[in-house]
Formats: sequence, C-alpha cells, structure tokens
Amino acid sequence: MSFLDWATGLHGYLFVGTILATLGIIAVVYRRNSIGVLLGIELLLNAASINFISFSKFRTAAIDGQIFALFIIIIAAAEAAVALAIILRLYRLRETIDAGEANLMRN
Amino acid sequence: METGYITALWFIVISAVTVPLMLGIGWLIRPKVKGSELKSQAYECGEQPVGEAWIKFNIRFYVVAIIFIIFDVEVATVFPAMTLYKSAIAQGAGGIAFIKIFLFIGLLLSGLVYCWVRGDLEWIKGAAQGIKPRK
Amino acid sequence: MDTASFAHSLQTWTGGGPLWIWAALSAFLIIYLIALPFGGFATYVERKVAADFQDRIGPNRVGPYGLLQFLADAVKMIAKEDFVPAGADRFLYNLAPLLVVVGACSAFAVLPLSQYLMGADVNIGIFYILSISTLVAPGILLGSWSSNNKWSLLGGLRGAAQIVSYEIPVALSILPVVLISGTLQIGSIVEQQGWAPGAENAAAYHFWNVFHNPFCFVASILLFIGGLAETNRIPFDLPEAESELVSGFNTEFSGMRFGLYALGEFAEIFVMSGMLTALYLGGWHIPFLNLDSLFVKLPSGLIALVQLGMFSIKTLSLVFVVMWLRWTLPRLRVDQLMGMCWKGLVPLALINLFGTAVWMWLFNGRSLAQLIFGIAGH
Amino acid sequence: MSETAKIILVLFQLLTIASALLVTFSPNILYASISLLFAFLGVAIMFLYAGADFLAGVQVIVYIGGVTILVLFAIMLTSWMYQVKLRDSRAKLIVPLLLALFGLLPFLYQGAQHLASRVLRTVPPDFEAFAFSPKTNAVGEALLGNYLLPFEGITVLLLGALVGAVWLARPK
Repeated sequence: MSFLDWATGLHGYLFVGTILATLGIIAVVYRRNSIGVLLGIELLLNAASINFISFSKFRTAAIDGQIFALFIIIIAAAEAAVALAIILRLYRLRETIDAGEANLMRN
Repeated sequence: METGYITALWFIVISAVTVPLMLGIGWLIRPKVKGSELKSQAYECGEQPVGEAWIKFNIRFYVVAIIFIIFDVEVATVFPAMTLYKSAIAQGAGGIAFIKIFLFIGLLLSGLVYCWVRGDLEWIKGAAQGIKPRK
Repeated sequence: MDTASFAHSLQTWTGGGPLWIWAALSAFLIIYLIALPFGGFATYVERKVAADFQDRIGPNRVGPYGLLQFLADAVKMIAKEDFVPAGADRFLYNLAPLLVVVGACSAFAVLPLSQYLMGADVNIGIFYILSISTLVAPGILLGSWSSNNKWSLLGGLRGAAQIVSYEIPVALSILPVVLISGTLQIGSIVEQQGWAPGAENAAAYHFWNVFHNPFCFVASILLFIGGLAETNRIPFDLPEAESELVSGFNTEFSGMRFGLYALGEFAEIFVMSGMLTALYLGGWHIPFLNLDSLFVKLPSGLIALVQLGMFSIKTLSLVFVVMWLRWTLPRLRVDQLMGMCWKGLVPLALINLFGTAVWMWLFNGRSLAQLIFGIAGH
Repeated sequence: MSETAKIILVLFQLLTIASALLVTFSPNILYASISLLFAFLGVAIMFLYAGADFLAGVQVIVYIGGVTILVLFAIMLTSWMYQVKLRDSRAKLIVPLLLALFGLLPFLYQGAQHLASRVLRTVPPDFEAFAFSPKTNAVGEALLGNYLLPFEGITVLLLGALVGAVWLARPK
C-alpha cells in the first residue's frame, strides 16, 4: 500500500480530521481572543464533517453522512453569526474581547 | 464526471499560478526605482495622511452580513430540493413537493419580514423611526 | 445530443494521451485564450464605446482603429514601477489580487462555450460558479484592508457588503431555472433550451428559459441586475466610486496589480453574462434551429465553431449592454443600494420563484412555447 | 482514480493542515482568519474527492463566502481588535496536546499494525461508482424524504439565529 493510497483512503481522511479537531481544541483552550476561539470551533466542526463524509464514502456508500455534514455546515454558519454578534456586544459592554474576562456570570 | 472536477481543479490551479507569473514577468522587465518616503505615503488627495487608516465603521455593514449569511445558508440548502421538483411533477406528486419547498421558503421570508419591520434593512440611522434622508 | 468536455474533445481530435494532460491543457487554453484576452480587449472596447456615446473618437493610435491599444496597455502595466504604499501589509497586499483572479477565472470552467468545448460539465455547474466567485469578496476586502488607506478600506467594505448582499437575489433568480430543468448541470440546462417542435422527444426541449413563463422573464432581468452589482459596474460601482472614493478599494494598487484587478473584473462580467446566456438565453443554441436534428449530420468541429459563435454573440451583446449602462445611469447611494437589494430584488425574486413553481404545477411543467405548439408534458 | 488526481488531493490535504496550524498558532488574528479560508478550501476539495460534490459547493459558499466574510467584517469593523495583542499562555497547551496525542495514537498504532488494519478494509462494492455519481438529487431526495423534519426544522433554527444575532448586533 503506497502512501498515496493511504492518504486518499479512509485513514488519510480521518488523519486530517483528527489534526483539525486537535488544532481546534487547542485554539479553543489556548486562544484568549474570542474571535480566535470561534475560529477553533469552526475547525472542530469541519473535522466532524470530514469524519461524516469519509465514513459515508468509505464504509456505507450512502448519502446519510452527507446530510449530517450539511446540517453541521448550516449550524456552524448560524453559530458563527450569533457568536460574532455576542463578541461585538461583549466589546461594547466591557471594552474587551478577551474570552477570559467575560466573567460577569461567575459571581 | 471525474474528469470534470479534475479540470475544474486545474482551472483553479492555473488561474492561481497566473498572478505570480504576471507579477514575476513585471518584476523582471520593469526598471528598478528606489521609492522615496514621500512617494510611498498613503494617498489622501495630496494631504499628509492623518492617523491610522483603520478607522471605526458603520456597524450596519455587520448587520447586513449577518442577514446575508442566514439567507445564504437557506438558499444553498434549498438548491437540492429544487432539483427534484420537476420529477415530482412528472410523477404527479407536485403538490406535496410544492408544500415542502415553500414551507421552507416561507419561513425564510418571515425572517426577512421581521428585519424589514424592525428597520434593520434601513441603512441610515433613524430612518426606521421616520427620519428621512435629505432628497 | 452528446455533450463532451473540452478535454475529451481534445483527446478524440488528437487521438490519445492521458486525460489529465488534456484537462490541464483545456484549462490553460480557456484561461489564456478567452478569459485573459477578453479582459484586456474589453478595456479597449469599453473606451471605444464610451467615446461613441460621448461623440469622441477614443483610442486610435495603436494599430488600425486603435485595435492594438490593449497590447500597449498590457505592456505599460507590466513594465510599470511596482509600488507598495507605506504601512501596507505586504503579504495580504499580494494575496488579494490572487483571490480576485482565481474567483473570476476559475468560473470559466463551466461556461458552455459549445457542447464540445465546455471546460468541465460538472453536475453542480451553477453552484460551482456561485461558490467559486465568492472568493472575489474576500479578495476585495483584503486588498482594501492591506493597503492602509482610508479610501480603500471604505470602498472595500462597501464592495464586500454589496457583493455578499446581491448574492442572494442572484441565487434566488437562478432557482427558477433549477425548478424548470431539474438539474444544476449547465450542459443539460442548455440542452433543454433547444428548439425541436417536430422531434420525437419534443417534450424535453422547452425553448429559451427566458420565455418559459412570465416569471422567468422577470427573473432573468433580476439576474442581470444582480450580476451588475456583483461585478461592481455602474450603477452599482460604489466600491470604486471615482468622484467620492478616489478609486475605491484599488486606490493604492498600481501597475500590474491594478491590471489584475481590472482583468478579474472584466472576466467576472464575462462570466455573469455567460451565465445569464446559458441559463436563460439558450446558451449555444441558434434560435428556432436544432443542429442535431438537421437532415445532414454535421462534423463535430463545425458544430463546435457555430455554437461557440452563437454563445459569444449572445454573451458579448450582454457585455455591450453592461458598457452601455455605464454612460446611461447615475450611481446609486449606499442606502438605495441596500434597500434595492433587500426590499426590492429579494422579495421580487421570491415571487418569481413562487410563480414559476405554480406555473410548473398548473401546466405540468410545460413552457409557453410548448403550450403554443401543443406539445404534451412529461 | 489516477495518480495525478491523488497527488492533487494530498497537496490540498497538506494545505488544509498547514492552514489549520496557522489558524491555531498565528498571533495575528487577521492572518488566522485568512488561513482559515484556505483550510475551508482544502476541506472542500477533500469533500469533492469523497463524492460529496454538492457539499463541497455548500462548504465554499457558506464558509468562504459567509463565515470568513463575517469574521473579516468583525475584525475590520472593530479596528481595535486587530491592534489588541492578547498574550496566550503556554501552560494551557498541555491538556490539548495530551488530547492530541490521544487522538493521533490510533494512527501511530495503525502505522505499526499495518496488516491488522487491513481487516477493517471492507470496501463496499460500488465504492468508485459512489464517489463520482451526481449527489445533488440524492441530497434533495433525502432532504424531502427521510430528513424532512430536520430540513424544515433547520429554518426555525436559522430564524432564531437571525433574530437573535440581529438583536445583539443592532446599534443602539
């Protein structure tokens, strides 16, 4: 089995998906800039849809995985719209976009 | 079908290569001139540039972008459903397909109506409250 | 009627060779023989048309009637001093024209030049154009941001807001065609717009989509208006409004970088006109004539040429209308622009969609022409 | 699938990974969002190769044409966001890196136990046919058939998102 076959097969897809998911988690935890956190979430959602798509092709050859990926994309877009509106609001209220300082609900 | 997508990818690759190619040719044949500080100033109609270019903008741009992304998603989702309508009519199931599709679009429309009524589609501040821009 | 991609045609005409080479060559030919020369030549035509409208002569020095002006312009652009303003973000400044050119030129892949000359007749055809041309908006936005100039940034933000807003009416005006044809594949959409009252499978042909029903006629006009706005043409040229924003998002772009922006813009105009031609105006079809149902079987090369000519005539007349409008209509204000999109075009496009669906339901999917000639539905 | 096509796919996969690295680690938030654009593009190409042509189109339209533009607007409209330099703490990297190791372990294992994994390789018979068959109609059939309720439900979600986001972003 050559490298090309591996990379373009199921394992290659899952490998890229895993890397994206990991980097997404890292961005969510590590970034203090709220927009950076949002970018990390987008990476995570992309990783999830890669997994759905790859299993839909390499295991079932059915359309269902693609429908799930479609819904993931839709929800990601809605989530991005709301999240960015929240970030803008946060800035207007607290003059910051540091995710660590959005702690009004803590006390 | 495979060839189709591979060709489409080649289009992307070749048009992406075109830009560095043209800039590279230009770099080779043009005279090398050393720019001065005055020359590389940002253009503000001949005046000295004032402050940063990154000034604060009308937040309306952002509201429009939000409305756009929601509609974009809805339109993209409705495309595959639309491709079925013709065959649904041919099979005599046009009514059901019509209701399924236009229920979806009707909800989309209600979002537009909400934004319209609340004045989010007005570009000028206060236009929703009846303050008209100068004619 | 069989549709073959340009790569397949090249393979059959030359005989053999791996397909991917022909795929790459077809992409190269279409971009370098159609997209970029059109972008260059269109600047000459634009100036000549402008001169005619204003009772001037226009460019007349280089070559007969100034025909070679575009070559002179190209040489000038390429040889011009390269200049990056102070405080610019160099990486994004270089990346921005790339995004615009890729967004505009890649869309040529699915334009139905002829049934044997389509770059790639992919089955998401229209969707491919819609999706790849979204790269233009980030390109404009980044170009304006990176050049560290107030005019640029204002123009770029306006441009991006305008382009993304008008994507909605454009997509909604494409949907009636999808309803009628039941596919997104451009080759098959064009094929269905042929003319064949006497043929056996006459129900499969419903003449030009623009005459399919009254709603489609309105939808095609909306698509044209939306296309004007997507390509930043007058009356929607707010992103580069000369009289208020100097030159808008490309103020700080000079020489070949500006040239690339201009090429991208003209290529996009061609794509928009070509898309309108393919979706509503019958694409490569000659009106009232079906080349495949003639009494003689024409060679495929000849058919390809005739169809290419037909497609070019339709598309270039639309391009001419675009240039004509430049000297006819005044520029809109930002609030009028946004109001027109969200309160005018979007509701109207939704009505068209609804109307087309009702028409399809009532008349069992038959077009006006089919009703007149009494052709049965499916 | 030809070797050339496979090489193109691998190149786009590498582009995806490289851009994702930039998204996570670039200190400049604008560059992070631009590289996110390229990551999305790479993922779209991966979708294309996996037989999800329509999904690839949606990915480009929604993510590149929508989400990226929205993020760029947010960064540019609030110019201060660009200039704010928030220091990220390195200590926070430990947990995710452990998670990453955990996630990538199967692949290391798979490299070693190359033959064992071949057992998993039960390729469906119509594998190639699925990859390059038109998907738009199939997606439409699923949306109007089995997935009708989520299809209609998604509009309610989007409506809620629209109303909420516009309310939050509305200038006061």
